[in-house]
Amino acid sequence: MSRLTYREAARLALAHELAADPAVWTLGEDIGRGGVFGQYQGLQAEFGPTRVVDTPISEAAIMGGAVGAALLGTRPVVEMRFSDFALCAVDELVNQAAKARYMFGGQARVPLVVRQPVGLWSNSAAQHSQSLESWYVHIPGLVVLAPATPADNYGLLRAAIRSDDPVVHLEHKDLWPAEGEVPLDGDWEVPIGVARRVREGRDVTVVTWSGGVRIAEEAATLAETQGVSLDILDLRSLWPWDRGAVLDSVARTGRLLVVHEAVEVAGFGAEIAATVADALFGALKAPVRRLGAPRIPVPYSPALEPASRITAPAVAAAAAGLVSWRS
Amino acid sequence: MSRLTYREAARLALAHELAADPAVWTLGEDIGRGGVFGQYQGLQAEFGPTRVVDTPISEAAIMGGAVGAALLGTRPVVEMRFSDFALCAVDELVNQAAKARYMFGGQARVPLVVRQPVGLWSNSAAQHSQSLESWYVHIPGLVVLAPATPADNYGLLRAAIRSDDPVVHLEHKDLWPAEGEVPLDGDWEVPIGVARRVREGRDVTVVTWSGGVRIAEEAATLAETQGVSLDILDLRSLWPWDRGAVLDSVARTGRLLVVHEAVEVAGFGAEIAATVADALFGALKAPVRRLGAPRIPVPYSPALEPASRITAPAVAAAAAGLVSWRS
Amino acid sequence: MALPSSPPDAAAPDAERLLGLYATMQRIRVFETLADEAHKAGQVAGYIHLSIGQEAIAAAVGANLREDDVLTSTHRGHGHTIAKGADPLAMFRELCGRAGGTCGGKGGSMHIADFSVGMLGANGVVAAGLPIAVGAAHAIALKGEDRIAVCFFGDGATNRGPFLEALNWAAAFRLPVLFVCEDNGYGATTRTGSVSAGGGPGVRAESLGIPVTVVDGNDLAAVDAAAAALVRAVREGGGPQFLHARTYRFRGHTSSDPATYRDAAEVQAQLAGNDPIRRAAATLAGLGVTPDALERVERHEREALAAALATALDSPWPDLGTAFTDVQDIGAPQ
Amino acid sequence: MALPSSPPDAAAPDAERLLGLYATMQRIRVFETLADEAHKAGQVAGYIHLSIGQEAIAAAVGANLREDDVLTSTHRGHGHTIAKGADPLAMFRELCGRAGGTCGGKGGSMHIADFSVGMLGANGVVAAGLPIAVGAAHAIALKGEDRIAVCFFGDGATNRGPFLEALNWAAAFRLPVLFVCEDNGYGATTRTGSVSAGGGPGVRAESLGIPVTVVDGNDLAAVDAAAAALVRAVREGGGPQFLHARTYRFRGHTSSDPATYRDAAEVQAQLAGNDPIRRAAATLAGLGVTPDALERVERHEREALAAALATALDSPWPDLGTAFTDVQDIGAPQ
Ligand SMILES: Cc1ncc(C[n+]2csc(CCOP(=O)(O)OP(=O)(O)O)c2C)c(N)n1
Ligand SMILES: Cc1ncc(C[n+]2csc(CCOP(=O)(O)OP(=O)(O)O)c2C)c(N)n1
Ligand SMILES: [Mg+2]
Ligand SMILES: [Mg+2]
Repeated sequence: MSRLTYREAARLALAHELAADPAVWTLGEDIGRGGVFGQYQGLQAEFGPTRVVDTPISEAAIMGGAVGAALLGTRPVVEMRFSDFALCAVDELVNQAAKARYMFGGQARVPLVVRQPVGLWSNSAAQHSQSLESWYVHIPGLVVLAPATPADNYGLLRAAIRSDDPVVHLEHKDLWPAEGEVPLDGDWEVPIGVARRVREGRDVTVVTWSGGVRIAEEAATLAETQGVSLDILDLRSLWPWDRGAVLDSVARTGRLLVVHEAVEVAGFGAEIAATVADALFGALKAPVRRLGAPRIPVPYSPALEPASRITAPAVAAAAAGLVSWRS
Repeated sequence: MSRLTYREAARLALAHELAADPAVWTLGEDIGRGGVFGQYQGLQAEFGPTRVVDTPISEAAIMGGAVGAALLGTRPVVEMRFSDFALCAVDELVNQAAKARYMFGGQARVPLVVRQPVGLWSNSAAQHSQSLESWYVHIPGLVVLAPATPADNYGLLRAAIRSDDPVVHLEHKDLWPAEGEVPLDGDWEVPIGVARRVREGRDVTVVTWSGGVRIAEEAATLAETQGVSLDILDLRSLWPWDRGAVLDSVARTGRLLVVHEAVEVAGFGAEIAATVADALFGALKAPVRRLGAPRIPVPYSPALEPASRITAPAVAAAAAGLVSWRS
Repeated sequence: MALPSSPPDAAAPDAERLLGLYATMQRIRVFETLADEAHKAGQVAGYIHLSIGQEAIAAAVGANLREDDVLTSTHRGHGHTIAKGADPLAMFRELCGRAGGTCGGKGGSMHIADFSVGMLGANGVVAAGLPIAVGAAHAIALKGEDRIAVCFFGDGATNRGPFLEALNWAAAFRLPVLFVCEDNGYGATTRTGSVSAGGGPGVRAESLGIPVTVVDGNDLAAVDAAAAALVRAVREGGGPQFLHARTYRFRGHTSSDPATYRDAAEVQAQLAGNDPIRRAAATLAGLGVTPDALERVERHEREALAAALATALDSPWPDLGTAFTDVQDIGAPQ
Repeated sequence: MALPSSPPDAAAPDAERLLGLYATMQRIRVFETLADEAHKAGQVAGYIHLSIGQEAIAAAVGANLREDDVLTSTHRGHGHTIAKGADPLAMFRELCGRAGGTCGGKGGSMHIADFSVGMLGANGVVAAGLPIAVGAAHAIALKGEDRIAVCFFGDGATNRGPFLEALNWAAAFRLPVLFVCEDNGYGATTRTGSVSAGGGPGVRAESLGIPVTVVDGNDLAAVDAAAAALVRAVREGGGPQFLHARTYRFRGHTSSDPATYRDAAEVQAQLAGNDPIRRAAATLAGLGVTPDALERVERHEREALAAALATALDSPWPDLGTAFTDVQDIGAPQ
């Protein structure tokens, strides 16, 4: 166990895979200088410029090139800088990476990882703040991960790099400096598809991920003071997602609140809510509720940005609303 | 009233707007020759090559150019040929068209329509068959339409062209030859955001759109023979969607099945299901169910493609399952 | 793919070698003619795009590649696939959507691929193969192999952004990739020249630092000689090369397109004077190959491919369960 | 934007005109210096990208435009916005996220825009402004107006696909658009030359059929003369033009970047000998403008802008309700 930041954990995960497997390489803009968030610091010095590759500003070629390189058996780890810029490479990710194995009848695999820093951070406004996980969950062929802790970023990034499937790895920009214990021993990784129980509680299950986890934890403290006890699950993996763990918890609490930073309308929370409301119909004490961002682009001004944020008080209030729910 | 195909209705809608408003123009690959599906037939001859513009194969420039042209007060109608190719222009649609008005504080509008033919058609396989409506519904700033009939394609396309918002207009490729009555009088249009009741029924509300409507109608006939009566709503407009009409119907039937051709996981059906299960909690006789495609790319072979299709028997069976539902 | 014993020479073509390439051209033409008929008869579904009239490029480039070289193709990919050495029976099965197709029936014509011979896939998205080929070349360079990647694309594709990004990338990293622009003058129904500015594909490639060779793409020996030189240069580590091959598509854009947007005289002139197969036959005749020998080649392909198509049409459909396999390992559909 | 009475001439620059452009450069420099300080003081949020060292290009191009001409900009857009005539107070308010900002505080530095003077927006996505400018020019052509569109972008942007698509489009349709490449040699921390192949932005533009003018972008009179000629050519209907302006960014990529990846000697040499403001001052001195006159210009800008920033910081925050407006008319959020 070592105490590391989310950033350092990700850096080490990649370093360890680069060291372990010569087929692994990484590419993106400015990563030789450490990447925008320092998450590549020192890797080029350690592994050389042919395995830690500074690219032109060519998102389509970065992603499309990674597809070709993956088809030939290498394992590229692609950096998109901000998830928003991945929108310059959607054909390459969705029409090519996600579908190649299937269209070609299983003749080849596309073992690539695309890292997309997501979320609200530092008032970066509408083109640098998006969380589009629900898009990727909707696309057959893709695995979608969204770690919330240093340990999970370490363990899931390693698992992603070792996976033979194309993986969309969503790291939250606000979490880079967050600290936590990380088991660095040997080949430890986090299994994809398994949720993490953040906190045990009686009254309301809160399902969340990424930047939502800290907010849910804060909300739990607030809710506790009102006598409401939250059972928090961090999905970590959005596709596949841990249906079993969610249903178990909701079967116990009878109430579910899904919390995410992405826009609520057609967000991934809708999938979870629809699934649970169906599977536990008749066994619920209150409707399944969702809490996500309003359907607005993220505004810049510090006075306006809060409109796009989910907050602990709002989560606590929504949970309390479920406990006191009467039709 | 005239009897027209879905294709001809769309052609006339655009022709009427081109005639009515000199700010309207249309651009895309090969539209001078009528477009891939003949939906532009004769328009270049009628309105000239500067208003019906054949473009290079440059989806990013088509979409990005339309944004600039819209900012200057023209009303471009953009053709993407297949919705799949719109994935080559996602930054332009999502980061630029959808956000410009907001980011610039309302200084300008982006009155463009992007036409994206969607859906399974003629065994066109994984890169020519996608329905990604849930993506666009998730993006603030966009209006999303998906007409199922000639009248709606006519009336919604006119409304879309007249709207000052960027509109994603999804036309189903299998419907081009479908016929129906279309009111061509004057300025008639279909109001955006209002669902169409396709069929009245007692037992199960079926909410669907686009290619799903015909399947639901067939399913209604099948279900009738089993004594199950379907109340079918064609949403037509996916953002905004007619929450009121859906809730009214489900309040009456007590049961809801959402049917769409897109992949079920994280499809737009999840949003509707989650909303209704929440709003009518306690008033439902059975869980809200969804029926969409499995999470696989669309396969080519006529022997395999059915795996990706929703069918009338499956819809009827799902509806019957809701009627006989016991926890 | 048999490798030539000696490098080809356009000025003094070798009859035996050329006859081999001629056979490949015939195989492509016959394959596509049969595929077209099968499509019209409803035995092949989806879209099919025929390269009839353009066979010399695929045949000659393919003949200069090793089996472990790789290539990416376009929507018009049958010729590239055949020239790279794929089995026409497996290809017909793919087009007919049958079990045993190169992609198990999941891809069809537009996604045909045969990784066993290095054919990394046709593509339904114009220009999408360019970055993929460059990425494959990047992997080859990383691994220090002496294989090369070849990237086929049309003139229309040079107006899409990935063309610039891929070529710049290949040149900036000096990757072992040969770009082959099959310039048939049209992108679907639009004359490419009417929507393209500047001096054309070659000038664009040069501006991105890639040496360009222009060739009459319907002159088999000329393409062969050019391809030989360029493949050698690429394999020797000199970085990317660009072959601009002028050609003409004799058929419509898809098998269902009557191509009425082209001037009848233009089409007639091409059919009459610029058929790469007839031009190669004339060259071969000049080198002393008898009409009989040419006829034998053609007959052999006709018989073999007709048999292959018949076998394909007799082949079982894939099991519906296979629609759910090979999506992904983790989180696969039930 | 005051229009020049007579076209500028690089060989014989007009002191009065140049002094006006000098004032614009000072306004940009002072604006950004204050913005930088305010950012470091936490009064400006988000990212800010400074164009300090590059002011001559914005000032000279802007001075050759009419108010009804339009332009698209980049992440580094303050200079373009000021040069096009935007009110610095409204700009400061925008950077400070206050009510009365050009975008009501919704955009910030990276999305600054002022449609009232034809400034169609900075952009957070590299190269995204290129097709938008071309589309604006297309609209101008459609409407038969004699305005023009100007498109600023960096050297790094020439490696993105939309560069090719936009330039080809502009040339193919002969649109009234002036492309201005501000070539500061870097894309963020990466030397653009290390990831770019071929002869550079101008060669690429030429390959797409667009005439290119190369200019020392830190020579105010030279940029002014070049811009005057190119704006005239574009306005006269000759189709697109391309100005390749070499320059240098004196600061880091963002206001928080110490730019240690650049050689100290390189930076020193640029600071010492290539400051466009000091070079312009020297030119003006040679034309007989007194140090005092120059000093007055600078002082005026300092005072005016310091006052503007203070006013901006005194301005109210926007009402939270405005976060929900101007999303869309139909289906707007509650
Ligand atoms: C991104 C994208 N845009 C449009 C299409 C539709 N389309 C398919 S082939 C084609 C023409 C391509 O022209 P070219 O590259 O010259 O190849 P050719 O068909 O002439 O072989 C077009 C426009 C597509 N498949 N992908
Ligand atoms: C599509 C995209 N990729 C990457 C980035 C991150 N980014 C912002 S500015 C920049 C460098 C741009 O270089 P250049 O075009 O030369 O402009 P300069 O910053 O030098 O003015 C990069 C990589 C982005 N904003 N958009
Ligand atoms: Mg072509
Ligand atoms: Mg630069």
